[in-house]
Amino acid sequence: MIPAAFEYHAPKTLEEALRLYERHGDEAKLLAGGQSLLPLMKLRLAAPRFVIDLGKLRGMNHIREENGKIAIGALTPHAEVEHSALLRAKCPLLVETAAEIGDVQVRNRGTLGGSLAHADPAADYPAAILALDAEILAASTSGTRTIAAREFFVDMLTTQLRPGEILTQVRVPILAPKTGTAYCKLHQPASGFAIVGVAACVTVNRSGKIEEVAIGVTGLGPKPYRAAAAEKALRGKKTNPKLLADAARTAAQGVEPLSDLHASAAYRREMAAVFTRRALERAVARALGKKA
Amino acid sequence: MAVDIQVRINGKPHDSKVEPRLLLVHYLRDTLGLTGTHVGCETTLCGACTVLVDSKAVKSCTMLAVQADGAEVTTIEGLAGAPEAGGKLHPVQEGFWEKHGLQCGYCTPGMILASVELLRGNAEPSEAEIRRALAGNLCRCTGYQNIIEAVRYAGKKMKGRKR
Amino acid sequence: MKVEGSYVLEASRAEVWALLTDPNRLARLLPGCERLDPDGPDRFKAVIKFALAAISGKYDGSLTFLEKKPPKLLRLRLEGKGIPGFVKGEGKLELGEKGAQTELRYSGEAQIGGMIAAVGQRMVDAAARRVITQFFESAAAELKATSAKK
Amino acid sequence: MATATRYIGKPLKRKEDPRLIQGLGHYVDDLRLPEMHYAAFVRSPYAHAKVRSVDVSKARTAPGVVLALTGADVKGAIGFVPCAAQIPDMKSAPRPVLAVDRVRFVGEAVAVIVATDRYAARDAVDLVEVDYEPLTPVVDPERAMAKGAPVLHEPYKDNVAYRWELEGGDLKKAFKQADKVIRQRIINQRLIPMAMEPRGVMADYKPGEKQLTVWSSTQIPHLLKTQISVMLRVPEHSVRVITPEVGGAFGSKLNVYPEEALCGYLAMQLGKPVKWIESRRENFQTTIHGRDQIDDLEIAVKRDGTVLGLRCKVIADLGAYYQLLTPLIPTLTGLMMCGCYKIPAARMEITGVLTNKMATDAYRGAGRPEATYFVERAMDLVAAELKMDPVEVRRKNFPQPEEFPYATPTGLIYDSANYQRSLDLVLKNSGYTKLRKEQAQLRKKGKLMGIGLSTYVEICAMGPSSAMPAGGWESATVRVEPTGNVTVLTGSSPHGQGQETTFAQIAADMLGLEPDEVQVVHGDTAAVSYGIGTFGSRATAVGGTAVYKCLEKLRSKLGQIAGHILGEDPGKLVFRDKKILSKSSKKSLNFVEAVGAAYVAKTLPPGMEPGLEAVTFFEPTNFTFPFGAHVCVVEVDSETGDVKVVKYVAVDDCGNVINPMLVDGQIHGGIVQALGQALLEEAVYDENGQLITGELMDYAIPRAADIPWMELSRTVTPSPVNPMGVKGVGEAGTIGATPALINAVVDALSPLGVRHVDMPVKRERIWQLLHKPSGRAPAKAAPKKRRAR
Repeated sequence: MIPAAFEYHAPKTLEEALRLYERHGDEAKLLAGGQSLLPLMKLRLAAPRFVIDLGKLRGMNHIREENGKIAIGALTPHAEVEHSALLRAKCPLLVETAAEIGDVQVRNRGTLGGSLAHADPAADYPAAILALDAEILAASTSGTRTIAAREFFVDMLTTQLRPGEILTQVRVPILAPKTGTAYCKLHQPASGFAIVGVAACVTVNRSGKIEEVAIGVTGLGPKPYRAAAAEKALRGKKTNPKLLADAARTAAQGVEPLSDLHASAAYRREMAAVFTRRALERAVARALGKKA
Repeated sequence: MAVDIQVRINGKPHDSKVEPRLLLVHYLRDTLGLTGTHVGCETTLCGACTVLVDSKAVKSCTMLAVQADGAEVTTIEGLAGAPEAGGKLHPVQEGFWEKHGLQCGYCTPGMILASVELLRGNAEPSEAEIRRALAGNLCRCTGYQNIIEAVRYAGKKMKGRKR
Repeated sequence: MKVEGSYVLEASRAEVWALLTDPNRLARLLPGCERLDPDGPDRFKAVIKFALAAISGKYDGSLTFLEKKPPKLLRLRLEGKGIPGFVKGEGKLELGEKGAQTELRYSGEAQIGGMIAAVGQRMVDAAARRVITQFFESAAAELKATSAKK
Repeated sequence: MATATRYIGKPLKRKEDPRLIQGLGHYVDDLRLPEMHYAAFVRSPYAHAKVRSVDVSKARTAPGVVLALTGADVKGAIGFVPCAAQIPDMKSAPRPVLAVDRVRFVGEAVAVIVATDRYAARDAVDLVEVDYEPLTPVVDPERAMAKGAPVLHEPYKDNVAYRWELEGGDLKKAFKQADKVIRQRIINQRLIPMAMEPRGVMADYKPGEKQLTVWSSTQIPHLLKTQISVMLRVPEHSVRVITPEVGGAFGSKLNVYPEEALCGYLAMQLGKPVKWIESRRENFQTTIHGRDQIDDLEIAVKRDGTVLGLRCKVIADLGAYYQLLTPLIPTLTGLMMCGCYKIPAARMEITGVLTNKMATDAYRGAGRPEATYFVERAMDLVAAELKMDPVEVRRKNFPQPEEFPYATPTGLIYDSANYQRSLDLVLKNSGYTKLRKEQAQLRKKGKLMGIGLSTYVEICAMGPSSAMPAGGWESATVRVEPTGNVTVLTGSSPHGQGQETTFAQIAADMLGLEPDEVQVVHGDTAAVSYGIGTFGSRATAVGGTAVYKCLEKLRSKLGQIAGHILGEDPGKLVFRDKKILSKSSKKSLNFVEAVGAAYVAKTLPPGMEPGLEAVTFFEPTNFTFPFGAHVCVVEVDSETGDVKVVKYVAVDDCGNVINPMLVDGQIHGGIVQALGQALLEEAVYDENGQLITGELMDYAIPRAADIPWMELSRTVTPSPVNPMGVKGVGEAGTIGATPALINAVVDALSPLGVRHVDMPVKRERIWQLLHKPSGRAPAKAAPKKRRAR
């Protein structure tokens, strides 16, 4: 219940934060909303020597349209994503996903950047971020670089972020015409984390042909991934229930699912298929303008 | 080592020097003596410690006191001062009393504050909306049913007052 | 928790055997191993700093070779305890010849106690896999480096 | 003297609530004393180990630390953790408050730190070095019983704590006459009570007055006072226990824990107040668990559905040590094994087994949910076997209303009931016939919908002292203060049940006052006469009756005083509207005047003692037996195995009702706890004895969105056992609801040949049944029926 002592810094500018982070290296942890880090610290599974609180940084909590994309500041709480009218209209997948994270209180504090940088294997956002082919902006004292979502997640709790880099913004594309998206999730009954979470983004043309499809899967393995085999099986085909179901069955291909108290690897594998199909069905229906 | 913070709590400013690792809930309870906010777990899952920070429900066990620097915090003790309450019992408090929305009372302050946030955005929530909004608050006594009744009661009351 | 699997290394059995039984080199393979000091025959004192992003802990423990059948079989026990709890693993490594390569088959059982067992349940599986992968990747790199030197 | 019931039976708002909804109540951690010190414990990460050494030297010199003690330090000074339950030939399993040379479960304390603040105490815990020699843990109770298993408590040779048998009726005959014998193993999993407020203790010692005060979040302040006195060898009159607000308990605080004695000891050593507040992880590891039985059931049944006999072999996993009532709990299962059925012969054999886990003990229902669960499963197994409707099997076996009081073969006398009536009502309220039609329709579409029934009886109002381990009576003192307010002091120690309100309702009606004029005091051993506590659905039926009897005494005395003053026959006076009045002459005396007369003592009838205080120690003559009927409807997601409860209808009969709103609240909460057991909850130890559901992250308790709206109604069959005709309701929901849900799930899966599922019905467990029927011994008919769909 009580974290170990640490040295606290609350920089007021990103530059200051980057300098501090560079100086303290892996002895420092960044504190955004704290909904992942603080529980670990309270259990003393994490005991960083330095905590750099990003809460006083300005300009990192925003959702705005920029150069044909939507830019979301890393410090934007999940609740603001969930309730954003802009996102609801132009990137509803993120809204639907944010609404599935934790509970109201966690969504009020937890941030998009914090969640992505923590890279919990059962977090919700990564599925959507992958399905959207989002871009992740990372700043360091030597400048800012853009990381493609597909490159971002490396392993459990590990991302492409280098020592000293701070995730500053996420850019997601605006929903293309004739495109439907959906996030379907099987909750772990105690913690609410995803046993399996599937985000689907499907573009269907007037004749019912799937022009583009992207499927992000979280919870199944140590890191979130794109269900490439399923996407391949769908791309260019005319949508029908059997097609979706067959493609969904390949959702866990090449992945060795995790196993825990709540779901064995075999069950997780099966649920990946079920929830991929459900997400695809819902996304396709939305793409076709049906209620789902 | 200690950090200076300024926090408005229940409308009153507080200037304190705190150890950075001090949790907001311990700051409220141990430093300020506001013991109405309870602690029920250490994994951010029970919601007993829910308070409003800048009008948003948060779990005060998963926030450092230093993170509340510059913020406005409302605890159960200060709810009577909320705009909807006007110095009396808040409609949500009233609802919990009227509808027997509590038994042992331990989860109650957190439940009430989570409900306040819900009703400020939606005075007529459906049963499903209430259940979802209270997903972050555990109660082991009531089976939640009377809590739902309490929130509905309060919502009606708040809507009536707005008119 | 049970673990098993296999990994193919680009080296002969003799080379792999030499690597696995040399404490100085082995120390470099064990993820987070800071020290591995002899403490009796086939027994070593170990200091391991385990770090997985935010989650970290320091473990004091020991490594014991329980059985050595060069160059085919190595049974070992690794024990560690620290503030987050304790870890105890026992397993065997079987070295099989596969042409110029060596196939390492591993199987074992690990016991985890304390805080990690209580709250880290869902992470343990993935963490164990990661440690094993890191071990073999380091072994591959080490062997590559040695052969390059030759 | 007739009693007007202006308040009894009415849904009065609770007197407790204004403080609780404003954050003004005080739980243990809300209390502060000057110079408060905080204790923290060093606990074993091993399930079974020898403790070679405990080095607290680094901790002792850490900032803020004032004391660090090991098991060896306190060994001679503090007695063992007490167990009040004795079963013949039971092995002893003594538990020191701090482990000395051996630990037997994860979380067992080996050292305690006291520091000037909680952060410093927590920091110092990490500085204690303990050298453990791990021993093989014994986790599975069946393996623990086997020869050669490591033994927990030497010098014993095995881990069987006791064997206990109960038999009634002619069992041999029953099984001989049976057309069929149905067998089923039924597991009642281990549960974590998870009261919202973890345990907490604060102790203060005043050396001058030689007074030790212990504040504890407990259900039994008086018993705790006695036990602290015994454990610390302090005269009992020097110990005072206060229970402030208690944030839920459900049996988990019906106990005496090491920390309670230790905090007292530490306060005495330091001469400073010491507080310890349990963390949730500690709560999971070291506060008692519930249930954990393996029940092997044999049902002897006739072709027409008449159950002739029931035999059950129980393996009860007791954990590593005995807490207050640990060994006793499974025996309650034995007493109630026939449920609400007229089963002529029954036999139970219990084997209590010691394992490297936390002790099990009383958790809401305590032994009776286990009985109800298996007997209600039994009724459905019979129905399935004989292809009868579960309703018909139940009706067939109910005793008739006129058969009460009804004697069971297990030696109980059920006080009063009408099982037919509650069953009829629940069938009507749930639209049972229509539900069955809907089910048939849905099955045609391949949908899995199930309807589950449970008709239960429970044993409450615990209980006659002859049948209880340490007294089953309850005390009350009612005092009318000179100005006319009433103070009710009760030995019960409510913690959410609302007796401050219900007892005030009783007193107000009996004395013709308003509930606001009555203050109910409990939980302070210096203020209240010795009492037993709140558990076993006893507060109203036993504690309330004690209050009632006090009120009768006071009415009698006040009646005599008023009669004397008014010149009326005391027997013809009534108490109403703050007056004592004669119905015939219309003469009246203000209540407060009569009270004044008792204290001023100038106009008392000759020979009458002054003052207005009555004390009662009420000894019940029998238990009470509330009952009810529940219907649960579930839908099973055939792809994920997810079980959704879509409808829950309950009819409960707890006798006469003091406050219907509070009764409903108890039932709501009880049902949801039961649904929690059936759907979600399970304390899981891995093969090494690690509690891997060690936090709320892995132990799921029901959240608001996990459960349906509950439709409640009531029948009223007063109990003849006490003058108010009340029965008790605290555990009813928990006892009645688990079988309703499981019966519904089995019913949903029955087209696949499933005849039993163990709790909790986790998705994967159901999914396995749906997708790998061969793995779970399905009935022969399964494949055919599946084709038929």
